[in-house]
Amino acid sequence: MNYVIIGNSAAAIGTVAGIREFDSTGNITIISDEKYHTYSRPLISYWLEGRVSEKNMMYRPADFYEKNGVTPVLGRKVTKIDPQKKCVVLEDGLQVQYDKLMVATGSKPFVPPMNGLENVHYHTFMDFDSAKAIKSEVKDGMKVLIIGAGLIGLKAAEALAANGAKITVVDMADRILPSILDNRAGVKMQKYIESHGVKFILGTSAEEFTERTARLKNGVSVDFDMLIVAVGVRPNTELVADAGGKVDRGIITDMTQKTSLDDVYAAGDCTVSYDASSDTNRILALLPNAYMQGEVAGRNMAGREFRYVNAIPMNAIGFFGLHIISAGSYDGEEYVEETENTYKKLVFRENRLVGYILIGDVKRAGIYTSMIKERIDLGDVDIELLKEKPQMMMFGKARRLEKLGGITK
Amino acid sequence: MKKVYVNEDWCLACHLCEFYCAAANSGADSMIKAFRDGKKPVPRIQVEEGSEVNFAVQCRHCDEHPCVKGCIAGALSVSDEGVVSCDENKCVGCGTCILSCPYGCIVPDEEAHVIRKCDLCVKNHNGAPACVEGCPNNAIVFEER
Amino acid sequence: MLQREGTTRIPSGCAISGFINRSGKRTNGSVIVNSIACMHERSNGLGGGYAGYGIYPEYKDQYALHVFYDSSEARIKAEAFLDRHFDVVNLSRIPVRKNPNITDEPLIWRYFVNPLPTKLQDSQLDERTFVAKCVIKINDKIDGAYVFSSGKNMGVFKAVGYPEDVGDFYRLEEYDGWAWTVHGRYPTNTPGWWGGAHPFSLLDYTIVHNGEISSYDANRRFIEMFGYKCNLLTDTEVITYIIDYLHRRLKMPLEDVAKVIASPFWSELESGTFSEEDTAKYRHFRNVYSSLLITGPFSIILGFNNGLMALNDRLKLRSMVAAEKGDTVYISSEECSIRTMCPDVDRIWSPRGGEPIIVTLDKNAAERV
Amino acid sequence: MNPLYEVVRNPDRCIKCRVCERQCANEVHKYDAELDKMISNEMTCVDCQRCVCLCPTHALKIRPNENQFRENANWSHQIMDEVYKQAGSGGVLLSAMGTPKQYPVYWDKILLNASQVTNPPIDPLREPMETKTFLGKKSQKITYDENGKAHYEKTPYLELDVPIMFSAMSFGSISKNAHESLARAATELGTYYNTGEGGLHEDFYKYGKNTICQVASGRFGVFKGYLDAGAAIEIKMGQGAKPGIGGHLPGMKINDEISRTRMIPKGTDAISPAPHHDIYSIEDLRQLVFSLKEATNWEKPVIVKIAAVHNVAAIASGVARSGADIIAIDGFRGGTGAAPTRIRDNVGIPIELALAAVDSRLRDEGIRNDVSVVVGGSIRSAADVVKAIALGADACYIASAALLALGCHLCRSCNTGKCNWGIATQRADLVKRLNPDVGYKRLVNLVTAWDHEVKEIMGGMGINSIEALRGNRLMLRGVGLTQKELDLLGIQHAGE
Repeated sequence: MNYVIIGNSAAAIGTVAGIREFDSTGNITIISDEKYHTYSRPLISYWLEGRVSEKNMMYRPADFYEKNGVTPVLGRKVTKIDPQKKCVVLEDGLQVQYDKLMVATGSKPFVPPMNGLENVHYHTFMDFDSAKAIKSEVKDGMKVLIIGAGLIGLKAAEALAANGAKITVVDMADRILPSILDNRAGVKMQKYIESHGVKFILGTSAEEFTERTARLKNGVSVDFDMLIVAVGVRPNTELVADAGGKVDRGIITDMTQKTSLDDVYAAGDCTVSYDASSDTNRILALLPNAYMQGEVAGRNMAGREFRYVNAIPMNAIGFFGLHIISAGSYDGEEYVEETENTYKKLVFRENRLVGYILIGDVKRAGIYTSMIKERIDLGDVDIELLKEKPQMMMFGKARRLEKLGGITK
Repeated sequence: MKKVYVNEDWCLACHLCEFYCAAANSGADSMIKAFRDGKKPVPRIQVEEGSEVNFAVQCRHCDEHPCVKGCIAGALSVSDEGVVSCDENKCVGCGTCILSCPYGCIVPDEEAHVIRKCDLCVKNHNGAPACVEGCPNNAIVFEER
Repeated sequence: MLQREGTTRIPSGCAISGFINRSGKRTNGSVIVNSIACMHERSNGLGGGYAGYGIYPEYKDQYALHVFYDSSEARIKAEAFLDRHFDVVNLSRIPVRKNPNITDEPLIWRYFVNPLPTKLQDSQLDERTFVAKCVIKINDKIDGAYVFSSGKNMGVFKAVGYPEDVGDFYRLEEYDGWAWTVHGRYPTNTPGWWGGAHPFSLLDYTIVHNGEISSYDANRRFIEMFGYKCNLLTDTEVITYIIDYLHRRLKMPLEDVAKVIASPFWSELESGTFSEEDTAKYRHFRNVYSSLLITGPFSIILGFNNGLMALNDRLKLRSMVAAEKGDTVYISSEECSIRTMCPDVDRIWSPRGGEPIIVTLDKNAAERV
Repeated sequence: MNPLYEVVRNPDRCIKCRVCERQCANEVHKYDAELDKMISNEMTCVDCQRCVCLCPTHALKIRPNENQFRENANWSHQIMDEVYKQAGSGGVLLSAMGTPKQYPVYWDKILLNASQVTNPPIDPLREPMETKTFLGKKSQKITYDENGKAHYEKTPYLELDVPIMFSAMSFGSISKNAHESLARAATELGTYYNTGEGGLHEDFYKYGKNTICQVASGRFGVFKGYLDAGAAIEIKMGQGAKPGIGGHLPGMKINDEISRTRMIPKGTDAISPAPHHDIYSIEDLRQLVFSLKEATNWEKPVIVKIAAVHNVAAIASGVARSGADIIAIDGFRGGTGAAPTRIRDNVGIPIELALAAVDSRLRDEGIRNDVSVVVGGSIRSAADVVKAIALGADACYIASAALLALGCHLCRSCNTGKCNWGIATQRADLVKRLNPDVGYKRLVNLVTAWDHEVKEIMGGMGINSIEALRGNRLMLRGVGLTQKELDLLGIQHAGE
């Protein structure tokens, strides 16, 4: 059996793990246009910040490919999938046959058209090479303008702040981190990040760029020594689309992670997922999601039948030492507690916990996450304890025994 | 696989398990040294106190191990025996495992910017789980179930 | 200072030997003397004695009392007692031969007696109990008098000295018996009292015993509840009383007596070694007769009116060998002693601890003797 | 009043884990956030050692308060304290467990024998060594029919795999978990535990074949089902720690479970009268023995438990003739959940002398076979067990030693109901501290260890079965005892 995986990040590694659970002998080939041994993309900001060495960027140990019988084909780009011939074609013309194919191509930075941008040197912040490029230029006291107050933009801001840069973040939206936080939490985080020297200009966008200045639509001009564009990402769907596979905002798969093409699977940021918390299909660009989709796909590629069912949006992130964990949907009845440094929002719908945001005190948040994923009815849960903090005590003795007493499903 | 289990009928919420755990994993060779000068090493076991029952929770080393699957740094791994442990040199303290663990068993160490979790004392000098040995009422046991 | 039996408990090691002819064929006493002579090293010259069965055919219906007297006064007192309670059919000194190794001999008398019917009737006791009580009374109450043999058609002969010298002294070659037992003593103290030599006897029960039982005081304090008085503080005495109690008074067969005094281990009782009925019975014995269990090393030969029983403690902490030739059974501390009596035995074996060897006269022989 | 004890806390060792604070029901320890220090309120300390035992850094010591009144040979510190206490309260002084006073412990003045040369010691690791014991009347009657089949009378008995039983401690005086520990240990050990006078909790009927059901003067929890539940019935006439005194379990300890088990209303005091009001003489006892036997179909042995008092031998003789199968004698050093201090410390006689007197008396009267004799009241070790059996006991009752195995440190504050070890308390959070899984195992360990030691000692004596030890006083020698004491004990002096 020949397994081919396009991509070399979390979804790809999950796929290898999934395949190897049930097939210890089949050939696995990983093809990636990046030259690196599998590394962790979310770590690029930590690397840029100086908290992680290049060696520790590795997502899996150096002997991972060898131990798992994987042939890595690195620094070479796949240009085409030929579902009829069951092969993929590389840019140098090489064809690699597959019996089962995984498309784990992830996403790419989205750079919208902006006046004058074509004449300005700017960076995106998505992969190791982009981080290295920034690192090579950043200097103490340098003025950095970041377009985009989302996760990527702010992680870049944090990392660059550690490098001594003076940072201004501009976003069209009127609040930061809109994808994971509600308004109130956004304001809270904004204040906190501002207290670490980052300046925000919100609710406006760049009208025009000149070499070292951005003129904003609100009339303000911002000088910069370095420009980073981090307004969003777009899934890499072209290979599948070109081969005739169904693609929407991302690659469409069924619950087994199979695309509309025979023997072609997809996983990770390039796909559209079903969000169990909001009952909608959306892109869930999260590392755990990518890995687990890959794992499910890998198992199915090895001939089993698994379904990936309870995906939800969720995020764990921190800025300047303040942690945020959030998950699920914020559509429902809210319970909020707030202190100077902490924020807690619980969202209930249909007698279930469907979403939450924790800032500051994030301990044991996974208990909430599991309640959302497992759609636990709150009938036999002590609501007061649930609101107090994530704890096993809120469950009845029977459920506790089931969870803690060694009865594994 | 032998795991640590807590019988909530017998847990006294004395919290000794937390201290034995913290000391055993602190790298210090005695509890006094581990807590010297007001240091507060982080335990990997946490006691929940209720009005009638108490119990301690620690990593279940569950089959699903979502913490390992979600770890962005590749710091968490499962041994062949099934023990989930964390390479604290690789951990960046992002908290994704805290987000993922359904038992709430992964503990942030705010000072060290890493997480701490139970590895059944396989790595420290203790040999057997320190919480089990330190429990004065046999509420914590290490056994196959 | 010399201590005599009764003032203190004296442990001792020993040699024993004995044989019985099932058909009642009587053998001259010299055979048994030779058998013990070859185990000279097991004695230390501080006591030896014999029991012969079937030696008084002419007085077989009378109780033969052998008595030591320290003085004539004692004899006068004792004989007055005997006259009050018995019809004395015959009395004489027991004939002895001077032996340089046997010294300080007391007066040694023999009486063949019948209980006085009126006395017996007044006592409301059966005849044997009456006799036994009288014997115990003389030994307990009359200073200087000691009845050391009191059965019918049997006799005990004992003295301080090596057993072979004792045999010579009592001229045992002049007695013929169908069973003989002998004892050579190795006490660790230096008692100089003839009464303390073995065998110990009560009525026709005689015991020769090699060993030192560790249950002594438990046994003694228990058996004394039943009217026995252990004056001599010797193992042999208490064992004799235990057997008397179980065999004569409770009428327990000797097989069961052995299961009381050398009871099976619990492990045996629980392992299904015995039938259900026997298991229940032996459990019962261990419950109700528990204080009669004898522990510590012993090998004993019990003589009684129609046979011998040999028994080892249940761990077999003392040597004891048995052998068979035709209708004669031999028992001894050592094989050499058996070979002395009968060089070409048919079968020789080492009985297991706690398993009694009980040999009785054949039915016809029993009537004959 | 001064505190009786001082809490000594080593600041170099204390890590402020606060386990002492969490575990002290007397609220002696407290973390003071302002000082960032553990502080102590020693007034309420009873020296139960719970904090000392649990302190993970051994930072704690409890020791007697060194503060002393002016020395006075006649008026000791304690006596003076007690006067102050009574002057303050106007009440009877109460204490618990056995007397702490320095009365002679005869066990410690008796030495044991061993075999040398003339007979062999027996190695218990190589040879069978038997400690099974039967308790009950031992009828000597046996007859054989013409087929040689034996016919004998079977009387009710208890069969003990070890000659040690757990003596009476009621549910109420001790916790349910303590009872469960005892019941399970007795079951595993093949011996018996005793309900005491508090009835039998419904959860423990399943341990019935290893249970002795006590009937005491308060008759708490006594009904047909209860009598039927156990293997034997014990009539409690007295207790060594408080002869002539009844019992009193305060209403605050009578919670739902105890109320149900004792069959008395919740919250009411459970008062056991000093006498049984239907036993004012020995013939009344005989009636009760027979009533209980009748009630249980003559299937169960009846134990009569008496306190060791001056004329114990005569009383025992009377009891032996009352139809009882077993006499339990409780010596005055025995424990209690609560007793008036003056009674505990001044009434009764030592068990050693009582036992020797009773055993000798019963043998003199030829009725030792009619009853078994069980002794209790400070049996502290296997050596005490061996000595008791050699003096004439059939088996021993232990209670204080059993509680020690469960964690008791003899602080003698059972009467407060705040036992930090979860033994003498009914407070749910404290009861929980005694995990029966641990407790029963520790009891099994203790008795197993003693059994090993008993066997070791027996082996040294050349005895391989406990029955050959019973009453074997030749195995005992006294040291430093007067001739009178030796005579009473029926033993010789060492060297004789």
